[in-house]
Formats: sequence, C-alpha cells, structure tokens
Amino acid sequence: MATEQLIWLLPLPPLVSFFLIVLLANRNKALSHTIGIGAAFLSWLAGMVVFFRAVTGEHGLHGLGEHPLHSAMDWLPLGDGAFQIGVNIDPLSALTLFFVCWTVLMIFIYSVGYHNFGQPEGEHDQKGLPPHGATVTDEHGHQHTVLSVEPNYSRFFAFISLFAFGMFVLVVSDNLLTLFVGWEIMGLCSYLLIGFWFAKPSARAAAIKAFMTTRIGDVFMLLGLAYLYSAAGSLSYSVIFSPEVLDRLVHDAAVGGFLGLSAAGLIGLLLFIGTVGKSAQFPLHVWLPDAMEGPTPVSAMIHAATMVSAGVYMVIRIFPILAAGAEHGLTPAMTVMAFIGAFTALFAATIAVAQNDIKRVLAYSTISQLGFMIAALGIGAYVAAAFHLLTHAFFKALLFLGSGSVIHGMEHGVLHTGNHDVDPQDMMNMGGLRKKMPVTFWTFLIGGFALSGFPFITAGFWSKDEILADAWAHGHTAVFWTLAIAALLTAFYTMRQIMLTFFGEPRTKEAEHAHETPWTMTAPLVILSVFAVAAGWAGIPEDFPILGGLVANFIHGVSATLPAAMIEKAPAFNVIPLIASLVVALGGLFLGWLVYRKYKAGATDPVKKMLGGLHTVLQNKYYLDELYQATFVRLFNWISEVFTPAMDRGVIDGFLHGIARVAFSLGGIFRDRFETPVITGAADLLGNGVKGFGREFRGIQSGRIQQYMNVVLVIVVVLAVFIYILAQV
Amino acid sequence: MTPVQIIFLVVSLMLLVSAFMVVTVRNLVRAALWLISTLFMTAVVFVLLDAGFLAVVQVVVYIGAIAILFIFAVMLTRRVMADTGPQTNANGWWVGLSSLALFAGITWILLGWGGSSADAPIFPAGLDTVTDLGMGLVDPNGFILPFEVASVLLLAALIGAIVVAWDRDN
Amino acid sequence: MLNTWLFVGIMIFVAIGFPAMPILVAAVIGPKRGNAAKAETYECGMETVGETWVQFKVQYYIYALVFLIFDVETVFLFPWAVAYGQLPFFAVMEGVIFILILAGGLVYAWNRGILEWH
Amino acid sequence: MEFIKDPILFLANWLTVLFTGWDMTDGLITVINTFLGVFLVANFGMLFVIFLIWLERKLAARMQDRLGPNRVGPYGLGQTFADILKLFTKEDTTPAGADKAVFNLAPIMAVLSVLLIWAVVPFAEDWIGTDLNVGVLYIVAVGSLGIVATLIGGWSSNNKFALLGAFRTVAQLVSYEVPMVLSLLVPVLLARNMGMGGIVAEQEHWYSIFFFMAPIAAFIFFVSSVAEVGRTPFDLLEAESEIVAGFHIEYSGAKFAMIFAAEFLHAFTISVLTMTLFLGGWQGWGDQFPLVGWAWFMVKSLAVYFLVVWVRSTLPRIRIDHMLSYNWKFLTPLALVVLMVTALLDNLVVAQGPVIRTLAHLSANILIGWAAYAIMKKRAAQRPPRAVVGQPRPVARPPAPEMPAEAPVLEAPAS
Amino acid sequence: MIPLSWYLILAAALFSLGLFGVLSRKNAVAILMGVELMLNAVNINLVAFWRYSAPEVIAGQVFTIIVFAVSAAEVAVGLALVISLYRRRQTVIAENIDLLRW
Repeated sequence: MATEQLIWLLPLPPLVSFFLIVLLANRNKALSHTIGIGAAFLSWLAGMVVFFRAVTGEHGLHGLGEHPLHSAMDWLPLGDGAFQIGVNIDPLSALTLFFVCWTVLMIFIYSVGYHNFGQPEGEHDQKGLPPHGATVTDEHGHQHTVLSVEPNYSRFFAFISLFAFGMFVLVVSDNLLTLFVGWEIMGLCSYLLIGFWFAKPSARAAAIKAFMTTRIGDVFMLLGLAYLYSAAGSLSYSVIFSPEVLDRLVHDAAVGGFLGLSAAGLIGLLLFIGTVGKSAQFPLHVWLPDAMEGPTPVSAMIHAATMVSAGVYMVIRIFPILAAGAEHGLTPAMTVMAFIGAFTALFAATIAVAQNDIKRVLAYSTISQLGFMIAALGIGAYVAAAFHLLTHAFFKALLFLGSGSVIHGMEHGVLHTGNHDVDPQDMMNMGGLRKKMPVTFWTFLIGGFALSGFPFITAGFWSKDEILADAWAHGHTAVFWTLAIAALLTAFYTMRQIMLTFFGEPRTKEAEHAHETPWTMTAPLVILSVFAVAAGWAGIPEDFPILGGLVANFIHGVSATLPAAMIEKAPAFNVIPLIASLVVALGGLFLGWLVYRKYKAGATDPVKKMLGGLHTVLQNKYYLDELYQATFVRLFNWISEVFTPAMDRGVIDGFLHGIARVAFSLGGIFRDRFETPVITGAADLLGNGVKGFGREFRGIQSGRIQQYMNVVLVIVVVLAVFIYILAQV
Repeated sequence: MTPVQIIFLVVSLMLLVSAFMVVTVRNLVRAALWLISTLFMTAVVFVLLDAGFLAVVQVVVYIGAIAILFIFAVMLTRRVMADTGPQTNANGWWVGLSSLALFAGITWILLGWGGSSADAPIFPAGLDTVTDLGMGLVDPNGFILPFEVASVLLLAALIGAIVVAWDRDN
Repeated sequence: MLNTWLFVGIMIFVAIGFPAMPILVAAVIGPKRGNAAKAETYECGMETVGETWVQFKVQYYIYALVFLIFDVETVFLFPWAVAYGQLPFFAVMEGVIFILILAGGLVYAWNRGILEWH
Repeated sequence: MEFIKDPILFLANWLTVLFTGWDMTDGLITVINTFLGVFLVANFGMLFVIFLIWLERKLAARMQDRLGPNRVGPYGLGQTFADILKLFTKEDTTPAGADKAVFNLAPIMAVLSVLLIWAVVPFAEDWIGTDLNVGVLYIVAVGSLGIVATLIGGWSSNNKFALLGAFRTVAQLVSYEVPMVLSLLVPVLLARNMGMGGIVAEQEHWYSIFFFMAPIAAFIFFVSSVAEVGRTPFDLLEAESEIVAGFHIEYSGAKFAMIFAAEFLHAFTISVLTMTLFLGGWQGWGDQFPLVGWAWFMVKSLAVYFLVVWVRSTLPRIRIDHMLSYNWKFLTPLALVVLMVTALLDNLVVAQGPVIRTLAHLSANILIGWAAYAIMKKRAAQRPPRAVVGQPRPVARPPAPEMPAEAPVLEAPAS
Repeated sequence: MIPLSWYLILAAALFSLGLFGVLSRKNAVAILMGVELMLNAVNINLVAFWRYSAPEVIAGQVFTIIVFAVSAAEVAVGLALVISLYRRRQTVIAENIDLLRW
C-alpha cells in the first residue's frame, strides 16, 4: 500500500476500537482489551512502517524536509476552492510518530496489568471508584485480600483508544485545524480519564480543573488560528510556512498594532498560550499535578508522554511563525517563551524537591522538563527541543509506569496488612523496595538517571546537553544558568526519589510486603528503558570528542522540517556547557545520595531541615492554588452569585415592577391632586397594563415548542418582508 | 391545456386536498391514510418530472416504511377508536392565517420572478439517471461523503431510536 | 419517459376497477337483511368485550423501525448496484463499507436483545 | 404465421392501422393500445387465479392423500366458479363501529398491490407491460402497498382479533421485506440493470442463469416472498387457533373474495418473479418467438408454483418467535453476506468470461451456504433442550385392575 | 409543457399546509406528519429545479435522496421520543410537554 494511504489509515484503528468497545464489547473485559491493544498494535505497525519508509525514503531524512509524505483532499467546499485536510509526515512528525506509537502501545499493554485483569471482582467495588480489593479463600481456607479488577475496565480502554486516535490525528495532520481537532479530542479524553474514578470528589475536581485550565489556553489558541487563517488564508503547513506568507505575516502589523507586534508575533503568542495550557507551563501549570488523580497509565500517557508533548509539538511545529523575522535577535514571542520556559523549569524543579507523593514529584519534573523544551525553542534551539521532546517522552513514560508499578506493589502490601490509612503513593512509607521489586527498581533507576542526565549513557544527558550547548553558543547566559540550576535540582530530587523509594530499609510493614508486579506491567518498563538509553544516541553531536559520529546523528535531520532560510547548523562543540551538564548531573545525583543515604523511618525529611520555612512554601507549591482560589475562583463565584440574581430580580423584574410602582404612585398622586375618576382609572389602567406586560413578558418562555415555532415564523416573515423592501429601494 | 397539464392539475389538486385532510382530520389513523395518499401523489409528481427512480423510492420509503411507522406510533400512543375532540390547539386560527400569508407571499414573489416561467429543457435522450446516481454517489469527487455519512446517520438514528423507545422492562 | 409510465397509470385505474366492480355488483345483487346481531364484531360467538384497542407491543414498532432504516439504506444501494458495471474496485469497497455500517445496526439490535420476541 | 409467432404485436399493428384509418391522433392511439394491453394483463391475472385456486386445491389434496374438488364439472374444474357465485351472492356485512370507507378500501388496495406488479412482468420477448428502468424497485414499492392494505383492513373492522392479526401481519411483512430487498439487490447487481426485461435478457445462456450464480439469493428471495404472501409455514397472520382469521376476519362476500383472490394471485406472482429474476424468465430452448417464450414462461412459473404449493401443504406453521428470529438472525445476515461477497467477487471475475464467472459465484455461494449451515448446526447444538411441559395424558383411562364384584355395572369410573 | 412556477407554487402550498399542521396540531405524532409534508414540499422543489435547470447534473436527485434519509432518521427518532414520552408521562399532547418552562 502506498505510504500516503497508510498514513491516512494510521489513526483509524483506535477510533474503531473505541466504538466497538463502547457499543458492543462493553460487557466483556477480555474482548475489550483485546480490541484496544489490537488497534494500538495496528497503529503501531502502520506508524513503524511509515516511519522507516519516511527516513529511508529516496530523499532520506534530510530530504524529507523538502519532500514530505503528503496527501490532501478537499473537505469543506468554500466559496472559492475548498478547505483542504490531509496528512503529512516530515522529519518532525516522523520523530513524534515514532515515540507516540511506542509509548501508546506500551501503555495499552501496561494498563491490562495495572487494572488487575484476571483478578476477581471486588465485593464492594463500585463503578467510579478505585478497586478496593477482593477477599479470596485459598485451598487452606485462609482468607486473603487480593487486588480486584477495575470495575470500569472496558470503559478505560474505550477512552484511551479515543485518546490515541486524537494523538495520531494531531501528529499526522497537515494543517493546524485538524491538529486542533485532535488537540481537543485529547482535551476531552484527558477530562474523562482524570475523572475516571469520578466517585472520588478529588478526581472530579481535578478533572474539571484540568479541563477548565486547558480551556483558557485553547480559547486563545483558537483565536490565534482564526487570526492566522484570516491573515494567511489557509492553515496548511505547506502554505503558512512558505517564505512569502511568513514574510507577509512579519511585515504587516498585528490588528490594532497590538503592543506593536507584527501579525506573526501576535499569532505566535496566541498559539503559544494554547501550549502553555496544554503542556502546563507557568502560570497554567496548576492542573497537571492534580491530574495525578487519574489512573497511573493515564498520567504516564497523557501527562508525560503524549498530550503535554502535543503542546510542545505544536509550538515546535509553528516555530517558523514564531521565529519569523528573527534575523536580528529574538522575536518578542521567542523572548516570552524563553522566559516562561526557563522560569517554569526552575520553578517546578524547586517544588518537586519538596514533594513526598511519588507521582507528584514526577508531575512537577514533567512540568520542569517541558519548561526546558519551551526555553530551548525560545532561544531558537529547534533541534534540541525536538530531541528533548523525544527522549523525555520515553524516560518520563518509563518513570511514570515505574511509579505506577511501585504504587501497585505498595497497594499489595496495604491489602496484605489491611491498614488502609497508609498512603501507597507516599515515598515516606516506602524504602527498600530494591529487593522486593527488582525489575521495577532497575528500570526506574535507568529512567531516573535519564531524567537527571547521567553522562554519556542515558538519553537525557544528550538532549539536555544539547539544549545547554545551544543556550551557551547563542549567548543566552541567563537562560543557560537557570536551566543548569534546574538540571541540578532535577538530578537531586530524582536521586532523592530513588533513595527514598528503593534504598534503605522498608519503613513500613506495607513496604515489606510489597512485591513485583505482573509481566504485563514490567515488560513495557523494560522496553521503554531500552529507549530511555538508546534514544539519546540518535543525537550525539558529530564533533563530540570520541563518541561523536559513532552513531549517525539522526536528530539534526529534524531541522530539515524548517524552511531552508531558518535552518542553522548545530553549534560547534564547546567544553563549558559539557562540563556544566556533567557537574549538574553528577553533582545533583551525588547530593541526593549524600543527603538520603542513611534516612531512617520517622526522621524529618533532611530537605526540610535544610530549607526550613521555605520547605513548607515549596510543599504548598508557592500557594499558587490558594492564590488562584482566592482571586479568580472567588471573583467568578462572586460575580455569579451577586450579579446573576441582581440581573434577574434586580434589573428585569425590578424594571417591570418599578414601572408598575411608578405608575401606581403616579396614579395615587393624581388621585390626591384632583379627585377625578378618569385620571384614576387611567393610572390604574396604566399600572395594571404594565404589570400585565410583566406577566406576559415572563410568560413568553412557556416551554411549548409550537409557541416558539410561532415566534420563529413571525420573525422570519417579518425579516423576509423587511429584506424584500430593502432589496426594492 | 395539454393533457400533461391536465394530469398535473388533477394530481396536484388531489395532493393538496389530501394534505389538507392530513392536517385537519381528527382521527389520526385517517390522517395517516391521507398522508399516504399525499405521499403517493407526490410520487406521481416525481413521475411527471421524469424522476421515475425517485418516485419509486418515494413509495418504498414513505408509504412502505414511514407511513407504517406513523400508523404504529398512533396505535401505540392513543386509543385509536376513541380520539374525538378538537385536534388543533388554541392559536390554530391565526397560525392558519399566517401560513396562508406565507403561501401568498411566496407565490407573489414566484410570479414576480422571471425564471419561474421557464420551460423544461428536453430530457436528454439515453440519460440513465439511476446509473448516474449510482456513479455519483460513490465518486470520490462527487457525493461519496454524503453517501457514507447517510449510512452513519441512519445507523445513529437506529441506535438512538432503539435506546429511546426500548426499555428493558418489556 | 412518461410513455413508459402511461401503462402503470392506466393499470392503476383498471386494477382499482377490477375489484371495485364485483364488490359493487355484489352490493347490488346480494341480499340485505342486516340486523344488530350481524353487525356485532365476530369474537368466536362471544359478546364483544372491551373496546378494540388492544395492548400494542413496542416490539412491533421496533421491527418497523429496523425495517425503515434498512429500506432507506437499500435505496442507496440500488443505484450503486445498477452502476456496478462502471465502478472501480474502491467504489465497490465503498459500497461494501456502507453495507458493513448497515450491518452494525443489526448487530447492535441483536446485542440489545431487540430481536428476541418477548 | 406472423400471427402465430406474435399475436400481440400483430393485433397491435392491425389496431394502429385501423385507428389511423379513423384518423385519430397518435397520442390517443397509444392510450387505447396501452389500455387494451393493461386490460389483457389484468384479465390474465384475475382469470388465471380461478384456475390457480382449483389447481392448488387439487395439488394440496393429492399431497395430503385426498381427492380434492371433483364434483362440479370435469375434475371439479367448475368448483371455483361455484364458489365465486356463492361469494358474490352472499350478503356482505360491515361490523358496527367500523370505518366504512376504509373498510371498503382495504380489499381494493390488496388487489391493486398485486395486479400492479404484473405491469412489469415480461411474459415473453417484448411481451411486457412496460419495461421500467426501475422495475425491481417498482415491485418492492407496489408490494408495500399490500402492507398498508392489510393494516387498514385490520384496523377499520373494529375487531380486536382483526387488529391483532394486522399487527402480526405487518410485523412479519416488514421483517421479511428486509432480506427480500437485500436478495433482490443481487440479480440487479449481476445484471447491472433494474429493469425486468434487462434482467431476463442478461440470462440468455444456460450458464448465465442467475440461479447458478446466486442460489442463496434465490433461496432467500423465495423464502421471504413466501413469507410475504403469508402462506404456510408463515401463515401466522391467519392462525385460526390463535387469532381467529387474521386481519380479514370481518370480511365476507365479495370483499372477502377479493382479498382471497389477491392472496392466490400473489402466490403465483412470487413464483413468476422468482422465475423471472433467477430462472431466466421466458428464455428457453427452441427458436425464440414470443409464443414459445410465453410457453416457457408458463411452464417455469407453474413449476415454481408447484414448489410453493408443495411447501404449503407439507410444512407445519412455525411459531412467531421462530418466524422472527429466522428472519432477523438467519436470512438477513445471510443476505448481507451474500450481497457483499457477490459485490466483491464479481468485480474480480467478470473479466474472466461468463463460465468462469458463474463457477466462481457458484463456488462462493456453496462456501457461504456451507458456513451458514455449520454455524447454524453449532448454535443448535448449544441450545439447551426444551423442558418437557407436562406428561401427555392418556384420553381413555385403562380399566382398573380388580373391580369389586358388587360394584354396580352402570357406574363407570369417573374419568 | 408545464412551466416551473406550477411546481414551485404546488410545493409552496404543500409547505404552508405542513407548516399549518406543525403549528396547529395538538398531537405530537400529527406534528411530525406536518413535518413530513414540509419535507415533501422541499423534495418537490429540489426535483423540479433539477429537471428544469440541468437534468444531466445529478446533484438535485442526490439532495432528494439525502432528504429521504434525513426524514427517515427524523421520523424514527421523533416517533420513538413520542412513544417513550407517552409511556413516561401518558401524554402526546405537545402543549403538555413543557418541562422546560421558566
């Protein structure tokens, strides 16, 4: 089959599986996950074929930039021509497709184990709550409490299938509109999946919070799309990234000369705000940590590997617009991005240091790593951003799945002891899991080292090093140092996490009775850990001492996505950023080991000792949630509580009754003035008339469809006559 | 007055009379029967317009299926032999007037419009509309999208109607 | 075009006349000795109990519903079948996809247990 | 000789010449000729019914080891005429509270819906009322009028059995219309033509007869048409034991005769349709002039009709739930599968020449049929055996083993 | 031959009648019948324009068929709604169906 057709078909299997599961298979767990994984596998297969055909095409990866695999068809017939939708695989989307396919497939498989497939149904499990465990009697008549299967098992697979569909659509689409469609589908699925255990109030709140926060970003993004369409007359990459269009966008000013930006600048900013929402950049990052309420595969898939990556993918995608006219320094948009990215990186890293929930730590590290990418783009390090996107997707998915596996093991312990007020997610309750869960431990270790950028081996090192190198080479010293410190903290809290979780002695009985998770969960960990190491080798700078050029540098080919004018070659090798990244990575890890090597149960967290009051601030995430609560939420509540009733009773009714009252008093006055029944009657008439009018006015909304249709008919006729008359004169 | 015109006038007269009965007659089953007659007359009009296929489809779909569905619905929802009493709601009168006004307005505009007196072009000899329809429906540059969307629409309608009308207890 | 339908047109009148005529004839020549007992509705000789309105199962409606949907879909398929000769393979595939979607409705109804007689 | 070969055409030409001699306009001549044609076709239908009724009664009787009508006239040929005479001279009553107009309309519509089908039936080469290019769909459309007739007949007679019968009838008719229409699509698809004449012309060679290409479709069409007519085994609509006589319980005299005639004519009509769509219509051996074609037409259709009668007089009536699940869970899916397979296959093999094409289709059909059979067998095996409701009670109780001597003789044990 | 305006006026009359039915009938089923009349009027217009403008362009007929499909779907769901309403609230009188009142 021609590659283009394959690309068209690529997103479809998950969609089909969604409908199949929802309509037909929703009572059969095995069938559900068979369909779901089968679909994910088909997409994975198609994705791999497309990927390799793309990179080994007759033009090769570098050639793929000028000759992307592209096919389009008319979708919406417009007055002139038609709005085209299509698929498009260029180096960037090929790269994204690669990791999306892998992570998605892995997470589908992982979910089978995570939701305890094959375990008995829990006695008092109910839909919308995490399974509580089931009591089974073994052959000796002993009662055991074991993990019980997720009640909404099928629903979960339906949702993540739909989600996968959205992601694939986003990746393969050749224009920003279908990209936005996939984007919104993912937004919906994110909402559904965070609130997957909808009977937990916290999960509900988190779901709504995530949905609303990302909405803010999406509205701006939609504005940006609309503006871009009106300015460029199209949303297809091939058109809007063509030099002449970019030139036009740069040279005509934004609407109303907004902040003196160029059109490109304003569009770029608006779209970027969408990314801020989607990939949780400051100040819209608040939803991501709460999103950890969802099942761990969801956290891994949506909030580490794919969805938040989609935000970065989009902003990488529109980089030409952002960077348009950047010949002299950075464009305003890029400056904003560099600032926000770097700030978020550092800010989130600091918070992560003080978290005890294993998943929250990872959540904040995700935010901070995304900050790295945004910052990289901000300083124009296009390739480095894409590279880090790739590596991060792998090792962060790995870490999340690993944490899920840890939690799973802890839950096993909790069920064993039956002491349910031990939080299986709190790292303070863990320790010594190294021996209990070897596979999880080693894979988590690899992931952690990749995250903290352990030199020369792990993928994280190469991508982070490239970012730092670019920052240094382009002389963005502030960004450089910020990111360096952030990296240091990253290494530190990663080591802290590993130490607390796996080393030392078990600090609780639960931790003692934790044990390894089924193969459906560990196998994905192993596979992902391979990529967490190997993905980095694709991007070793050619001129790197010794290692350089051992493996063909694949990543730099991504720059071919850009319009030829913007491609700038990778910065020459420089020793300072290398040393910096070595120091921060190793130093951070060493610090972490030093601080936590002999941490005993019950002892206060050493970080707390060191930081003192600051620690509480960090632990409470700088009180940002409280701040938002106090400002925006309160404000809107106040508005809705005060204004709306005032609107109803105060204004509308008040208006009517007011008139009535006025009329009455008038009537009274008249009556007092001259006792003439005529006037009195008139006044009463007026008053009653107005009151009656009020009643009628309210009675318009009768809920009777035919009455409404009558009104419609009348209005239509009136308008028709009106227009006809207008047409005459 | 050519014979065709006479046929047309007779047919349209019957059509309008039946339609009038549909909206006025009290017994709803009778209304459904008048509806059938209306639909049949519409089919004849299609024949007069050289759209034989559509005429047949009209009979198959409307009379064969939709009218049956209507009669069933009537029998499901009311005691058929015992529906007397006014069938029109309060604002029947001025609704009648306004729709009459609507008709008058449209007619007036139509008569004002020059194109309305146009005469039909000669029907192209050997033009097989059914084949063209079949090819047009699956033509990717033609109506493939409506074609497939129609099936999805009907599927949705089927599922929706079942979900709405079917509850487990029966 | 119209001539091909002329036959049908005349046929309608004739086909109405054919049954109508004997009915009229019978009405003329047949005896008319009606009485109340004859006008009773026939219920195996018993007195008519209750009114005619019988409890009507939703099931009937559902069958008619499925029939309606299938009917409309086949209406789409007939032109496709007629034009089949000129169609390339993928156009045939489109038709088959159409039928498959159509089958989906049947499968759904089957799953919901609509098709069992209750 | 010309006359012998094609009397219809001969007469038509003669009339045309005659009328032109009376200087009529062409339009008028066309109308008159068409009218005569219609009259011919309609008469053929209505009068042939009389013979059919006799034939069916004879056949059924023979199959059930009876003699059948044999009093009135030779072989009882006059029996039907006697019946008609009786029916026409009977008083026809209209139940109280009936909707009179509708009540009278129903039988007329019943006959109408059957007779209209004959407008597109090809009796022989260019012996066809009118070869509509939408013939097959036209048949479906006209058939749906019959459903309406049943419904209003049952409703208007103000009788709960009639209404119940009408509901059942319509439920059955609409259900079986689905596989029928689907199976009709197959010959249309094979002939790339919806006109009856075209479909017959497509089957000129013995190997291009659609029965060989689509036996399953033929089977489905035949079965669902039998159900459409509502004869045994599908005659739940007039299950005397359950709902007295179905929707036409209140009809008597001439109206009943009309409904009755419509049913019989319909039975013959479906055999004609099966024959035309799947068995090559009027085509056969021997040199083709219309009279021979007509002979073939009659022979083939009567053969199929014999099958119908055979089925009727041998099979018992099936239960309503069986009737419905047989339709929805067997015929309809089968029809869908056959349609899809035929569509996919024909596009591939049509280039390979007619014989290969036929063979391919035939083998595909055999495969499908075998698969369907296997599935059905499997399902039947899975079905749990039906619980025995009650022990059969002997009518006569066996005599008590020992009877007391002084027992009064007259007192038999109360049974 | 028949001028186009005859068909259009016929359609207009049918449409107005249907509208009258929709707006004035009490019974929800009857309202749906009115909707059917209006759809038929639309169909007549479509076919008439197809015949009188360009018979060789198939668009008009396609539109009509789509209208068939749509009205079939509309009737199916609409009547199902009426039926379930009747079973829940024992009424099919449109005026009594005013849950969304102020």
